[in-house]
Amino acid sequence: MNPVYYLYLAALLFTIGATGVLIRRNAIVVFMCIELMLNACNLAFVVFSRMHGNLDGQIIAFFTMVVAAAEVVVGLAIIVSLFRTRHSASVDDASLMKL
Amino acid sequence: MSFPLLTATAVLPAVGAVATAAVPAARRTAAKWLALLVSLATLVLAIVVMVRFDPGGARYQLTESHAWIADFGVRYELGVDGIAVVLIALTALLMPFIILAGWNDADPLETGSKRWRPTQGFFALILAVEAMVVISFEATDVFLFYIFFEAMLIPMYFLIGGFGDRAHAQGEEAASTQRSYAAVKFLLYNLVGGLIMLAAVIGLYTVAGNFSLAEIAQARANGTLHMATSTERWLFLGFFFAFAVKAPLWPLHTWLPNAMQESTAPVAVLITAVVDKVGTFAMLRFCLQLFPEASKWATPTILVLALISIIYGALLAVGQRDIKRLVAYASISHFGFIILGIFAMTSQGQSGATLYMVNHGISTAALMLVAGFLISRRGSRLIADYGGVQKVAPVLAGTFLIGGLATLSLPGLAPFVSEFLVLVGTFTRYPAIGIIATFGIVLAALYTLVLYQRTMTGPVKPAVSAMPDLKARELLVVTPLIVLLIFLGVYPKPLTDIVNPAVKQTMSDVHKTDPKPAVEAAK
Amino acid sequence: MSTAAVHSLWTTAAEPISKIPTPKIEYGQLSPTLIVVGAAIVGVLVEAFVPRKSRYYAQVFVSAVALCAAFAAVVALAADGYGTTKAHIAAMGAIAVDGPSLFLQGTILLAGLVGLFTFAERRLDPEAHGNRVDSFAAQAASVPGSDSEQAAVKAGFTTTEVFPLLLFAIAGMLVFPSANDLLTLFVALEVFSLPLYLLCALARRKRLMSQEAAVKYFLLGAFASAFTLFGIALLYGYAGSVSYATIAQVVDGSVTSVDPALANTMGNDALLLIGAAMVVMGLLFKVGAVPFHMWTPDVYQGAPTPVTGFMAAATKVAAFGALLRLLYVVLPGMRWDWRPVMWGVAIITMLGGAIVAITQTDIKRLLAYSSIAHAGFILAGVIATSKDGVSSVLFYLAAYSFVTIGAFAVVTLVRDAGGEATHLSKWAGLGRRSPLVAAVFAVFLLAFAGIPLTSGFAGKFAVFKAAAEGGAVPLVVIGVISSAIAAFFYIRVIVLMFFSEPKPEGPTVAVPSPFTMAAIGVGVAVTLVLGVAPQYFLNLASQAGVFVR
Amino acid sequence: MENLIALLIAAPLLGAAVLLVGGRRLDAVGQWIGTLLSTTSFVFGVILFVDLLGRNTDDRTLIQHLYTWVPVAGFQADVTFRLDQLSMTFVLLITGVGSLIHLYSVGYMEHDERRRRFFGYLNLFLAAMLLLVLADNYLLLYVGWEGVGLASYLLIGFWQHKPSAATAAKKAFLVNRVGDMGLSIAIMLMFTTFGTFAFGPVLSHATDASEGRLTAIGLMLLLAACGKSAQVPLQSWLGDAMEGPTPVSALIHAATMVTAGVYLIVRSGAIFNAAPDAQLVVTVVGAVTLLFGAIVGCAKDDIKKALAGSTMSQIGYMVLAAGLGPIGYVFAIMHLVTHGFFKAGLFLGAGSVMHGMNDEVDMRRYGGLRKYMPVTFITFGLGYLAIIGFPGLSGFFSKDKIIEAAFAKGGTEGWILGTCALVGAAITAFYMTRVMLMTFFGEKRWQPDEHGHEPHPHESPKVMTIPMIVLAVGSVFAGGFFSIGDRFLHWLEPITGHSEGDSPISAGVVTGATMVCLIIGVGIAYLQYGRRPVPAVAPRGSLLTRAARRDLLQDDFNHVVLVRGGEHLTRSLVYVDHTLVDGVVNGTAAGFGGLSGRLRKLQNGYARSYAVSMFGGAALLVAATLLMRAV
Repeated sequence: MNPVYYLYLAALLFTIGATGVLIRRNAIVVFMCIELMLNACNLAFVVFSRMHGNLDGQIIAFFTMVVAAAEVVVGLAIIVSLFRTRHSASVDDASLMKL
Repeated sequence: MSFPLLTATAVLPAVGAVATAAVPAARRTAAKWLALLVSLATLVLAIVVMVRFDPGGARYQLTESHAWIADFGVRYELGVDGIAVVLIALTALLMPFIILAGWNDADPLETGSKRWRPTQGFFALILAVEAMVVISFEATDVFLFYIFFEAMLIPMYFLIGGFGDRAHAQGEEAASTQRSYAAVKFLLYNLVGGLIMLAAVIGLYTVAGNFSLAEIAQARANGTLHMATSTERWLFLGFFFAFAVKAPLWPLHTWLPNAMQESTAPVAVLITAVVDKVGTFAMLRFCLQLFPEASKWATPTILVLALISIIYGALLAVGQRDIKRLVAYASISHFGFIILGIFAMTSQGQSGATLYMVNHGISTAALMLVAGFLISRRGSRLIADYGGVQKVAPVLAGTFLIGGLATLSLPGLAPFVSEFLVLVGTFTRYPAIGIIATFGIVLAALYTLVLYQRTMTGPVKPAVSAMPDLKARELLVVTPLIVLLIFLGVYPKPLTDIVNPAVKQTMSDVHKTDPKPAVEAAK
Repeated sequence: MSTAAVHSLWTTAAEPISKIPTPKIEYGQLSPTLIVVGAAIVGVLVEAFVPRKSRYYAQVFVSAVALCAAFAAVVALAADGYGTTKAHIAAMGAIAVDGPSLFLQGTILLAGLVGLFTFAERRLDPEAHGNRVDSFAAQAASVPGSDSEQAAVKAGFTTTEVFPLLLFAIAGMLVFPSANDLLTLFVALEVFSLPLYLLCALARRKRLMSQEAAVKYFLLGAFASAFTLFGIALLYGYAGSVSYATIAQVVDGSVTSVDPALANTMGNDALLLIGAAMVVMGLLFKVGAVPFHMWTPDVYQGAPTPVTGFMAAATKVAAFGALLRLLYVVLPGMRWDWRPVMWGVAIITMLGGAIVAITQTDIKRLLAYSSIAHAGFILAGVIATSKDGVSSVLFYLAAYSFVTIGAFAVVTLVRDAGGEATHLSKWAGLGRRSPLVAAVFAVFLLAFAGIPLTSGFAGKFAVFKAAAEGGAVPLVVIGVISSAIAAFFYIRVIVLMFFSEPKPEGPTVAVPSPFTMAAIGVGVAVTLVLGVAPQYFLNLASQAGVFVR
Repeated sequence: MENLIALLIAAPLLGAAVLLVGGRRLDAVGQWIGTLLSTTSFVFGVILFVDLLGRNTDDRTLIQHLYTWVPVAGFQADVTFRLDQLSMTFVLLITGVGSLIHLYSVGYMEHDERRRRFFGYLNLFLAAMLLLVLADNYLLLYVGWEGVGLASYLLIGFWQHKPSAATAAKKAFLVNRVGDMGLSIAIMLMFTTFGTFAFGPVLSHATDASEGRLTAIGLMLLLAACGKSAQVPLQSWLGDAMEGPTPVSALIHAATMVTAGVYLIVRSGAIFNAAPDAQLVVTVVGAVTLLFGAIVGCAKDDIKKALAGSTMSQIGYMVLAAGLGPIGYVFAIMHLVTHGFFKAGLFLGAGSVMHGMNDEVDMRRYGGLRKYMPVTFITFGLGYLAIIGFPGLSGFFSKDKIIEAAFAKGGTEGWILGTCALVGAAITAFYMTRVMLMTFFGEKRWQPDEHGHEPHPHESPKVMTIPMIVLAVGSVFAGGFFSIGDRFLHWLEPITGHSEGDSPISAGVVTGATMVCLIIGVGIAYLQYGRRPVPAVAPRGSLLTRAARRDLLQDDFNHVVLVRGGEHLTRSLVYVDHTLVDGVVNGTAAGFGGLSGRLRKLQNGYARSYAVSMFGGAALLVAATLLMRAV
C-alpha cells in the first residue's frame, strides 16, 4: 500500500479542519477543527518519517500532541470564561471590536 | 582644532531655545528678554562669521568635520560659501526683529477666550527654528542637511498651529480649525516633499556611497563617480521636488497662503523670509552642484514653472481680500524670480537670486511686520475693513508704503538691484522669458498700490478713526529694516563681493559661462 | 510507484535504526533562556507558596532579577565573542547562538524588562477597598460583574500569575529567533503564544473586550500555527529532516544522495514551496503582515494595555528574528521564489496599514494599524537579502520596540471613570491639560512617523537604504509614500492634543509610579539617543548581522 | 569742478530727507527749507553753467565717478554723473523752474496742514529728476526715471483723502510702470548687445550693432518715453494727474518730468540715428499725440485738464522733432525749454485763478476775471501768446522750427508730418484762445458753491505772482534769445549733432502757413466763445466733442479691456487656485480617506472572516510561490 495516499488523507483532513474553522460558529467546534488540523499534521509527519526511514517525524508527532494538549488547556480556559460571561460560545457573538 | 564657529552659531540659539522653554511660566517677560538676547548674540556670531569669511579664499571656509554615522556614510560636516554666509547673516539679522515684533503675540488672551498660548513655547520654538535653519545653511553633508531640513518642520508646525492672531473675524472656533488646517497643510506638503527627497537621498547613497558634498562633487568632476543619465535625473527630481515645495514653486504653492494667513505676522515672516529660503538655497547648493547635467536637462521646465509662479502669484495677489494672503502670493511671485535667476545659469542671474533671497527677506519682513501691527490694531485681516489709515497713523502708513515700494522693487531700494540682476541674467540667455518676467514688475506695482490705496488712503473709516500710530517698540523693529533696504539699494557691493566668487564656483559646477555680448560675438 | 520500490520502503524501515545519541547541551550558551524559564517556574512556585499579600512583591522581584540576569548573560556571551567569532549551533543543532539571536535576545529581554515595569504599575487605578490594584483582573475566573468578582475585588485579589506568564512568554520569544530546527521553532512559537493568549484575557476593566480579544487571538493564532505545523511537515517530507542546515543543503542541491525510492518526496519542489509558504505564513501572522493582520487591531484594543505594549514590541522582534533566520539560513536557495512574494506582502502591508489607520478613532487601534505599517517597512529590509538588510532590520526592531512600549505606557496614563480613555476624541487638548505627557507622546508619534532626530528616522533610513542597495528601489518609493500617508494620522493625533479645545469632561492624566515613569523614560531616551547618535548601535547591529549556518 | 555735480542732487535730497523724517517740529519752517535747498541746487547749477561756458566747446563734458554700484561679472553699474550741454540745459530748467514753483507753493499751500510733507516730496522730485538727467548710464537713469515716477505718485495723490486723487496717483504710477518695462528691456538689450549700458560705450559703438537690435532698443526706449511723457498710447494718466495740487501740475506734469521722454530720445540719438524704422515710429507717435492732445484740449471745460491736453500736444511736437533725428534734436530741446517756461506759467496762472475762485476749475464758472486778477491775466496772457506761437514770443521760434524740420524730413512723410504739425498749430491756437476767452473775458458766470459761498475773485499774494511774472518774462524772451544767432543750436550741437534737412518749401512759406493756421484757430475760437456768451452748462456737443471730452474714448477702452478684463482674469484665477490646484491635493487626501473608510469595513469583528482572509492569504501565498517557480 502506497504511503503517499496517507499524505493525501492528511491533506484532506487538514482541509476539512480548515473548512470547519471557517464555517462553524461554536467556538468549541472551531477549536476542535483546529485540533483536527494539528492531527492531520501529525499524520503527515508519521508518514514522512516512515518514508524517510528516520524517527524525527514520529518524535515530532509526540511533541505536537503535547503542544496540542497545552493548547486545549489554554483554549478551553479562555473559551469557557467567555461562555460564562456571554452564555454563548458563538464566535460571531464576540464582535464588540470591529472596524 | 580652532573654535567651532559655525557649530556655535547653530548651537547658541538651540541652547537658548531650551533655556527659554525652561523659564517658569510666571516669568513671561524674562523669557522674552532671554530669547531676544540670545538672538542678538547669534547675530553677533553671524557677523563674526561674515567677517572671518574671506571671499577670495577657499570655496568652503570655517569648515568642521567629525565622524557621525559611519554606517550611513554620514559625517558632521559644516562649511560656508559666500551664499551661505549672507543667508546666515540674513537669518540671524531678522530673528531679533521677529522676536521683538512678536513681543506680545503669545501673551495669554485677556479676553474670556479659552485659547492657550504658552509664551515661553513661542519664543523657544522661534529660536529652535533659527538653530535648524542656520545649521542647514552650514551643512555640507547632504544627510546632515536633510535631517534639519525635515526637523525644522516640527517647530514651524507648532508655531503656525499654536499661535494665531489675537482676534479673528469668524470667531474662536473657526479660527482654531482654520489654524490647524493651515498647520497640517504646511506640514504635510513639506513632509511629502521631504520624504520624496528621502528616497532620493537614499538613492544618492546607493550611487555615491557617502554624503559629503565636496567628495561627491569632486568624484563627479574627475569622473571617478559616474551616474547614469536617468539615475541622475531621478535623483535630481527627488531633491528638487522637496525644494520646490519649500520654495514654493507653482503648482506646489498652496500651503503658503494658508500658513501665512493663519499665523501671526512674525511667524509669517519666519516662514517666507527665513525658512523658505532654505529651499531656494538648497537648489543652488545641492541640485546644481550634485546633478549639474540633470539641472541643465530640467532647466526649460523649471524656468517655465518659475515664470508661471511670477505671473500667477502676482495676479492672485491682485485678487486677494486678505492682507496676509496678498503678501503670501506676492512672495510666491518673488520666489518665482529667485528660481528663475538660479536656473538661468548666468552669473547675473545667480548672484541676483542670492541677493534676492536676502532682499526679499528684508522687504517682506518690513511689509509683513507693519501689516501685522496694522492688523493687531484693528483685529481684522480683511483689506475692506481699512481705509484712510494714512490720515490717523501717518508713520504706520509711511513705513507700510516703503515696505510696499520695496516689494514692487522700486529703484533705490534693495530689491530692485536683485530683481534687475535676475531679469538681465535671464534675458541674456532666454530673451523671451526675460521679457515675460518683466510683466511681473507691472503687476507688482498693481497689487502693492491697490493694497496701499484701499487700506491707507481715502476717507477715514470709523473703525480706524481711533487707531494709534506706531509705538516705540514697533518703530524699533521697522526703522532698521527700512534703513537696511535703502542702504543695500544704494550700495549692495558688500554683499555682491561675498556672493560673486561662490556663484562663479556654481557656474563652473554646471560648466556654464555667461553669453557674450552680440557686438563682441560679432567681432 | 513500483511494488518493489514500495517493498524496499517497508524493508528499509524494518531494519534497526540508529540509536538516539545522548544529548550534549551547552548550558552556558543557553543560560539566558534557562534563567528566564527557571525564574518562571520559581514564579509558579511563588504563586503556590508565598502568601497572597507579598506575592506581588516577590513576583516582581523574581522577574526583574531574572530578566536582568538573563540580559547580563546575553551581554557576557556577546562579549565572549559568541555573536561573531565563536558563533555556532548549540544543543544538538536545536539552537543557534550567533549575532542575530544574541542581539534579538538582548532586545527582547530589555523590552521584557520595560514591559515588566508597566505590568507592575499599581498606582493608576484608584485603590479598590484600600488595595492597590494593577491593570489585571482581580480574579480572571470570576464572571465580569458577578458577585464573585465583587468579592475578589473586595478581598484585594490580584492576578499575580501574569508575571510567570510574562516570563514564559519571554522565554519562548528568546528561543524563537534562535531556533535552528523547525520543531524548536514550532515549540517556541507555542511557548510564547499560549501565555500571551491568557494575558490578553486578564484585563481589569472592559473585561468583555479583553476576553473577546483573547478568544480571537487564540483561535486565529492556533489556526495559523496549524498552518505552520503543516508547512513544517511538508518541509520535513521534502528534506527528510527538520534541521535548518540539512534543509538548506537539500534546497541548494548540495545533498545529492537521494534515495530513488524517495524521488517523489525527497527534493520534491512542490513540497518545498508549499511547505515554505505555509511556515512563512505562520510567521507573517505573528508579525501582523497583511493579509494575516486582522487579529492585530482587535487584540491590541482588547488586551490590557501593558500586555498590548509588550506584545506589540516583543512579538514583532521575535517573529521577525525567526523570519530572518528562516529566509536567510533555510531558504536562501529559493530566494528567487520568495522574494517577489515578499515584495507583494511588503507593499500591501505598508499601504494597507497606513491607509486604514487614517480613519481610526481609538488610539490603541490606531497604534495597531501603525504597527502593521511598520511591519511592512521592516519587511522591506528583510527583502534586501544582504548583511545590511539583516543589521538594518535588527536596528529597526530595537528602535521600534522601545517606542512602542513607551507609547502604550503613555496610553495607560490617560484615564477617565471607565479606566483608560482610548477614544481619540477624549485626547483633545491633552497638550494643554498636561503638556509634558502630551509632549512625550508627540515624541513617540514623531518617531513612528520617522521624523529626523528620532530613532524612527534612523531605523527607516537604514531599512530603506538596505532595500535600495538590494535593488528594491520601487519598494523604497512605495515605503516613502506610505510613510507620507502614515504621517497624516500621527499628525492628526498631535493636532488633537495640542490645537483643539479640551473637552470639559475630558480624561485626567494619572500620576504613575516610578515603574511606568521608568518605562516611558527609557522609551524617550532610546528614541532620542538612537535618533541623534545611532552609530554605536548600528555597529552592534552590523556586527550581529551574520547568521551561523 | 566735477565734484559740484553730486551736490546738485544732494541738496534737494537732503531737503527731502530732513523734511520727511524731521517730523512735526519742522511744520512751521518746512516750506522755506525746501525752497532754500532747491534754490541752492539752482545756484550750483548756475556755477557749473558758467564754468561750462568758460570751456571751449569740445571739452564741455564733466564726469564725476562716485562709486561702483552693482558689480557682478560682466555687469558693471557705476554711480557716475555726466554733465554736458544737454544735461546742463535740463539742470537749469529743472532747478530754475523748480525753485520758482517752490516759491509759488509757499503761498499756494499756505493753509495745508501737511505742507511740510508736500515740500519734502517736491525736493524728492527735484533730486530724482536731476539724477535722471545727470546719470551717465541707463541703469542709473532708470533709478531717476522711477524716482520721478514715485515723486509724481506721491504728489498727485497728495490729497489722499480724496479717492479720486488716490486713484489718479495709482493710475499714473501703473501706466508709467508699463513704460518703465520698456526702459528695463531696453537696458537688457543694450547689455546683451554691447555688454554695457553706460552712455559712452553704447552711444559710441551704436553703429557696430545690427540694425534689428538697434530698432528693438529704440522702440523699447520709445515705449519708456511714451509712458513718462504721456504719449499715445500711454497718455491716459496725464489728465487724471491734474488731481494733484496745481504747482505739481506745473512743475512735474508740464515743465519737467513729462519731458523726460524727450530727453531720453535725444540722449539716445546715436541709437535712433542708426535705426530709421524706430525713428519713423517716434515721429508717428509724436504726430498722433500732438493732434490727440490738441483735440482733447479743445473739449475740456476743466481748465487744468485743458492745459494738460495742451501739454500732451506740445510734447507731441517735441517727440516729433526728436524723431526727425539730427534735423530736430536741437529744436525738440529748445521747444522743451520754452514750453517749460510758458506752460509752467500758464499752470501757475490757472492755479492763481483757482486760488481766487475757491478751487473752482470749471471754466464755464469763470469769465471776466481780468478785472479781478490783473497780474494773473497779464502773465497768463503772455503765456498764451507764447504757446500759440505769436510772432516774436518763445513759442513762435521753437514751434516754427519744428514745423520746418518736419517738412524738411522730405518725402511723403515730410509732407504728412509737416501738415499734422500745421494743423496742430491751428488747433492749439483754437483751444488756447478758448481757455483765454472763457476765463478772462465775457461776463462773470460764477455762482455760490454748495455751501453757498460766493467766490470773491482776488489777486494772489506776491509770493505767487512773482514766479508767474518771472516765467512770463521767460516765455516772452527765451525763444528769441535762443534763436538769434542760433545760440542754442551751437550750444547743443556738440552733443546732439545737427543737420539742415532739405526742405521742399522755404522757411518763409512755412512761417506764413503757420501764421495762417494761427489766425484761423484764433478766429474760430473768437467766433465761438468771444462773440456769443458761454453756456454755464456744457452743450451736448458734436460726437467728436463728446468723444474728446472722454479723452477720445481711449480711457474707456482701457477700462473695458484692461481693468474689467484684468478683474475677471484675477477672479477666475483665484477660483482656479482654490478649486483646481488646491482641490487636487485635498482631493487626494479625501480619496485616501474614502479608501480607508471602505477598507475599514473589512474589519467586521467576526473572527471567522478574519480566518477566511488568513486562509485566502495562505492560498495566495502558496499559489504565488508556485507561480514564481513556474515562470
